[in-house]
Amino acid sequence: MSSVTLIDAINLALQYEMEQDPNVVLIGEDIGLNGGVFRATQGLQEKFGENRVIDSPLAESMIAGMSIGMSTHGLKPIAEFQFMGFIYPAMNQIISHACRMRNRTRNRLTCPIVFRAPFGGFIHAPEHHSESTESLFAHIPGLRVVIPTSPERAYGLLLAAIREPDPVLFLEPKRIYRLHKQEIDNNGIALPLDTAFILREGSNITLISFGASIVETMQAAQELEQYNVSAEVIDIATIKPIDFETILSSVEKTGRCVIIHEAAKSCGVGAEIAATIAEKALTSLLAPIRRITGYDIIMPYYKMEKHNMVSTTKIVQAAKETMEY
Amino acid sequence: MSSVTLIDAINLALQYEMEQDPNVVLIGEDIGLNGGVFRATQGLQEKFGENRVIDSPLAESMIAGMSIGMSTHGLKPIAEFQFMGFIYPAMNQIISHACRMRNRTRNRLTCPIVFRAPFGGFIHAPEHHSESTESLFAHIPGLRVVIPTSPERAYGLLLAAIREPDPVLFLEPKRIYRLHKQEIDNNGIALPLDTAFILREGSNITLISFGASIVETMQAAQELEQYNVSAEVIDIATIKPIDFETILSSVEKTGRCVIIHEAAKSCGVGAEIAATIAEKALTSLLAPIRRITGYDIIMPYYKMEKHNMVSTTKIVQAAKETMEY
Amino acid sequence: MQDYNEMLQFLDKDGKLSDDAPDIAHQFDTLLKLYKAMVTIRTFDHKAIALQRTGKMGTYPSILGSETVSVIAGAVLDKNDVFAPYYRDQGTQYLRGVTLTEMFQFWGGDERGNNFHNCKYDFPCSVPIASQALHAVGAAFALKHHGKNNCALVSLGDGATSQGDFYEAMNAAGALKLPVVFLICNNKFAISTPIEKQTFCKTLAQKSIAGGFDGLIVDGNDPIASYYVVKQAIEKAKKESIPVLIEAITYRLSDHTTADDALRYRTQEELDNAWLKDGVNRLKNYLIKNSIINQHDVENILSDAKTEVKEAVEKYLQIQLQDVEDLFDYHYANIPTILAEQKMELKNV
Amino acid sequence: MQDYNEMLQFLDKDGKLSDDAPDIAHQFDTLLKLYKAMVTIRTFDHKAIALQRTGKMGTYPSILGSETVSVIAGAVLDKNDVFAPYYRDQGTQYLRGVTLTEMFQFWGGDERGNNFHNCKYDFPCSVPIASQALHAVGAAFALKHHGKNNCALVSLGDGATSQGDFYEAMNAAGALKLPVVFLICNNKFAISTPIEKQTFCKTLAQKSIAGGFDGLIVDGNDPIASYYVVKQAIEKAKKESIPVLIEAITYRLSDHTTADDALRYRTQEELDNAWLKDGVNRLKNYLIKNSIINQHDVENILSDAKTEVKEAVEKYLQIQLQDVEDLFDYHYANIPTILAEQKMELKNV
Ligand SMILES: Cc1ncc(C[n+]2csc(CCOP(=O)(O)OP(=O)(O)O)c2C)c(N)n1
Ligand SMILES: Cc1ncc(C[n+]2csc(CCOP(=O)(O)OP(=O)(O)O)c2C)c(N)n1
Ligand SMILES: [Mg+2]
Ligand SMILES: [Mg+2]
Repeated sequence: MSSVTLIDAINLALQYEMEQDPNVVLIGEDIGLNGGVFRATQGLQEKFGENRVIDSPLAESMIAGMSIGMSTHGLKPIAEFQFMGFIYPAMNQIISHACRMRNRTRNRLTCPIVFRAPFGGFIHAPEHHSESTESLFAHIPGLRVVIPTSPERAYGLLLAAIREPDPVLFLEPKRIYRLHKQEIDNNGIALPLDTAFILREGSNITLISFGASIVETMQAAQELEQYNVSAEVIDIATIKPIDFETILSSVEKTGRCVIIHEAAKSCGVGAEIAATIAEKALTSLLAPIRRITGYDIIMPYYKMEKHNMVSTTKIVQAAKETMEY
Repeated sequence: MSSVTLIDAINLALQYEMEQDPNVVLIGEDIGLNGGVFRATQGLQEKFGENRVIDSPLAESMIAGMSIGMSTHGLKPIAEFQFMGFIYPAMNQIISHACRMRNRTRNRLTCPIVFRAPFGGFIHAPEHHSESTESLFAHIPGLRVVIPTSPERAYGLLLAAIREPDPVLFLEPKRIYRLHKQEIDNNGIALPLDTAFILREGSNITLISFGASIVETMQAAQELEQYNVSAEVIDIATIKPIDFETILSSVEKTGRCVIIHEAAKSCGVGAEIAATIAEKALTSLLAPIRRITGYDIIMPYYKMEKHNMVSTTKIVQAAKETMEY
Repeated sequence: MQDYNEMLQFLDKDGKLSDDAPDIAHQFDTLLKLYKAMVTIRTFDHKAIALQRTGKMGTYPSILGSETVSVIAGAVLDKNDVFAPYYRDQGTQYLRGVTLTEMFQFWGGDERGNNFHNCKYDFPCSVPIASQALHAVGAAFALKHHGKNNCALVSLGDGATSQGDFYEAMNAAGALKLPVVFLICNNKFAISTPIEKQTFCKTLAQKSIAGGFDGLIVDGNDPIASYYVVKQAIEKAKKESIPVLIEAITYRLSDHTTADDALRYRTQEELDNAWLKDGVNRLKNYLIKNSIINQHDVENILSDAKTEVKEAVEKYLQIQLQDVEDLFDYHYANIPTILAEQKMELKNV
Repeated sequence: MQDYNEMLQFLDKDGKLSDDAPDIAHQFDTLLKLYKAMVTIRTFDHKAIALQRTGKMGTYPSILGSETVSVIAGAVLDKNDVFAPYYRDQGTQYLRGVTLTEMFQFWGGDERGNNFHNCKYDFPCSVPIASQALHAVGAAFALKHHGKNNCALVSLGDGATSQGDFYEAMNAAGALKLPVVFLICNNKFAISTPIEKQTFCKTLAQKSIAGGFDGLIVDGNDPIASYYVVKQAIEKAKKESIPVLIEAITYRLSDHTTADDALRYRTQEELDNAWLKDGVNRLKNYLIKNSIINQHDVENILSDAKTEVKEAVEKYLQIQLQDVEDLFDYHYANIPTILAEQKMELKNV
């Protein structure tokens, strides 16, 4: 047992699986000596050598495309994109190939790749360093999209992602990389890739979130106690596929729900959650579904970015309004 | 007045605006002598020369990136992507630059670009020629996404797109490029870029669609008459921004709605429509909102693609179930 | 081996063999085998177009004019090498073991055509231009990583040399010192776009300099030179664990695909001239000249090819449609609930 | 003008001027102006880091070590040329007319810093590596289209030469014969990745061959050679309407950004050695040697620079935050209803 941050947990999981499986290789920009810009791969090149921790040239399409060729030919690449804002040059490779290879070859060639990328805002970084465009990927058949929100889940979900026989986009909420520590057992036990986590049970309202916004969501749930509102908090964790069973049974129980995410509202993941609830649990709803999200804007440069962040206050207010509806 | 197909209407609009505005230039693969693979630009190079109808090298990121530089420096490029399946290499340029230039320079540099791309399936084409990933773009701040479904709307919306001072993704439902002819007046009158079209008035149920699926949606509305169901049909036409005023007032009137699109269901544009209705018109709903869409799968190769298409039967059935709810 | 700025040619278009021709010029068994394969592919191609015209197949890209170098790449590659084709590689694919039936099936709009039974580790045709180059680099990395003395060969069209992925692949293959052969089939056109509009470069071979490695130009219609160059490139790639680029000069004798009409953008005259350089005829004449085959053999070879193609067509036409389940079952090893539900939904339609 | 495989240098690191030095070596007015700008930029840079360390600015990429060529590009470009910078181009931007305050503001996380008031048609710094190269090509197309005798100059880092966009830009600029100067600042590192891991090429200049045009290498710390080469390149680009590439050899004397610690991946010794080649010192010594300035002038120049920077800092620190409306008002010329609604929503928070 050791007490680790979310980013440490990622490092631990990488190391664990690299030890277990000689075919696991890491590829990305500055992941070797430098250990990655957030130090997720710190120490791994020293331990596993330059052939397993590959400092690649600076080209994201190449990183994704090479990962495809590596994965179809016996390796299990874990590719790092330095920031989610730099994943776009790789979209063609991810959408047109990584996610399609199994289907187009009827299982002959497969792409067990983990694409890792830090995402989300509010670390006061320059432009393009604060993206939350997970919904773009959640629309893509053949892909899984996973987002951990605690050291424990980071460890277990990353192990699962590496072992999954299909491509997984593993998005890391960088704002909470070092937010708090948690005791985790480095036991190699993976978590499921299709199950949401109920972080807090409650009976009056369901708060559904993922990524760094989980922090504000949990705070909101706490605050809502003052108003005698018992909030259930679900961390959906797997953005694709989404565990609607957990979501629906919670909403059926509470009859109310607020969906929270940092990404822009229109066509965000929250839309899919709201739409499915409206489809399958309409009659349970005692109030309209609310979405508390980023606005439909480009993430402002950091002087103003806080205005585009989900806040505890906004969540509490939406929840109260929902309760009073 | 002349009787033209949807693709002819596009050609007419391009020609009209090129005559009016010397800064309008076309760029794309095979758009010159060849007139584009669908002949949208037929005859235009002959008429306007190689400097205004540019046969570009084969590189989509380049087409988008060059268009950005052209548009910030006085031209109005209309860039053609041969198929929507080949737009992905350009995602970085579109998302990171075309849609951000105005905001990041506080109006100093702007990108009045039209990105044209044929989209959708069922033309029996090879892999990657049948994409419907419009929802990826509908999530991007700074972009407009427009889809015409008739020659008239193609003409008017394309003119509007060209004249718009911001980037517009103009998606052309290729399945209906030549489906039927319509009399149109080549008068240079544009249509609004934020207004949905009520194609058919009705009082019992609202059918909301866009793109080629409008055909099946209209057929379904027709068929529903047999069952004494009066269906209103809305062609949302502008996928971003969506005209929710028209949608909401229709649903408030009918109390029932089915959303139809060809794209995969999860995180498709239908999710946003359903979510917003559930948010803003919940109490008007007499039945759950249904989505009739493509499955969450890769478009099958053409031998089997019909199974992934939206059909009149499916829409009629969903509408009937909604009525009987 | 050296950099060529000039196109290497040993057997010229009139069938004259140069004095310095390499050994392969006299390895007639091999040449005959190559010839037969070329005839088969040309026959296949002809039939594929016919099937398209009669509604039994969809859009198809004819390989007419590039059979020579395409077949040769297939002949030279080792079984354990990896091939990453673009979509106009029927010759290489055929000699790699992709069956004609599989090819019909793929071009007939059926994913099962990509489930190659004889070359399980080759990539399927890549439609998004140049993207497959990176897969070849990744595969070469895996081969090297696993200690195999094999290479990956990726083929691309001339148009593909404008795409970023092509350069990223070259640069990475160089930087990581990987055995990758880039085989560019310069058939002079990318759909309607002539090579002159595609680039300001005098040759495509010179683009390899941006990756830091050798680029060669060969007459892709010269079977002797093509064989020689492809073999040398593959050997060099493996021996030195290094990339090599080949620009094979051919000419697209067909329309771009069955959906295209090339006379919109090029003249019949240009086409007629290009036919004079055709590699398949050139090899035929060379074999006849050297008394390896006679006119009678030529006919037999053609009729064997026709039989082979006919059988493949029959098999193709007999293939049952897939089950609708198949639309869902190959997306993930572990099918997500939502897909399982949608599968049920479709089955109940 | 010719292709260079060797780095052009006239003023060596020890201050020795070669015999064949061009005119600029004796245009002391210009050189003095350049020197002053370099000192200003170095002072600005120093201050920017200090502001970051004290929480008054966010992550900042120091230009230490590349001021020479960066300033020179700004000096040589014509007002009506177009500049497409990457993010380490403070020198060029400064001479283009971007104010120091605007630079502080940009790096201080405020979009308004990109609303350049003195060079309205230059692009803002591009963060996504190499993407701006295509904007330069598009701008060059527009310039040519409108009959202007101007060029676009795009700057890129060495790491940027691995990105597809860089090559697509070169190829297109060549194919369309556009006046674009590609100025690569090879400071030997892309964050931690040394140039040897970035490419197998001996030089980055040779990459221009893939675009079909000339590539030159210059000592980016040599003010004489840099001026000469950048000027020639720009003139050639305009005169012949053709692209040119320059590889300027420098060394990143700072960490990658304030968020980096370069000692993780390179030695102090290497850094100390690189300092010996510093271009700003080289120019200073050259000017002193030629009695253009003395030690006293040097101090005055520095103190003037400090004053200028100090004033810019003061202005920067006094800038009011934007209104929250500004978050919404620059997305579209015609604001969509949904954004207008969201704006109201935020104003009511
Ligand atoms: C990324 C991408 N853009 C556009 C296309 C459409 N397209 C198909 S083939 C082709 C031309 C390719 O030319 P070339 O590389 O020379 O190969 P050839 O067909 O001549 O053999 C184009 C533009 C595509 N398949 N992929
Ligand atoms: C597309 C993209 N990928 C990754 C990054 C992250 N990143 C920022 S700077 C940098 C290194 C760039 O090196 P180089 O081009 O040599 O320029 P330098 O910083 O050395 O001046 C990287 C990888 C980015 N900005 N854009
Ligand atoms: Mg070609
Ligand atoms: Mg660098």
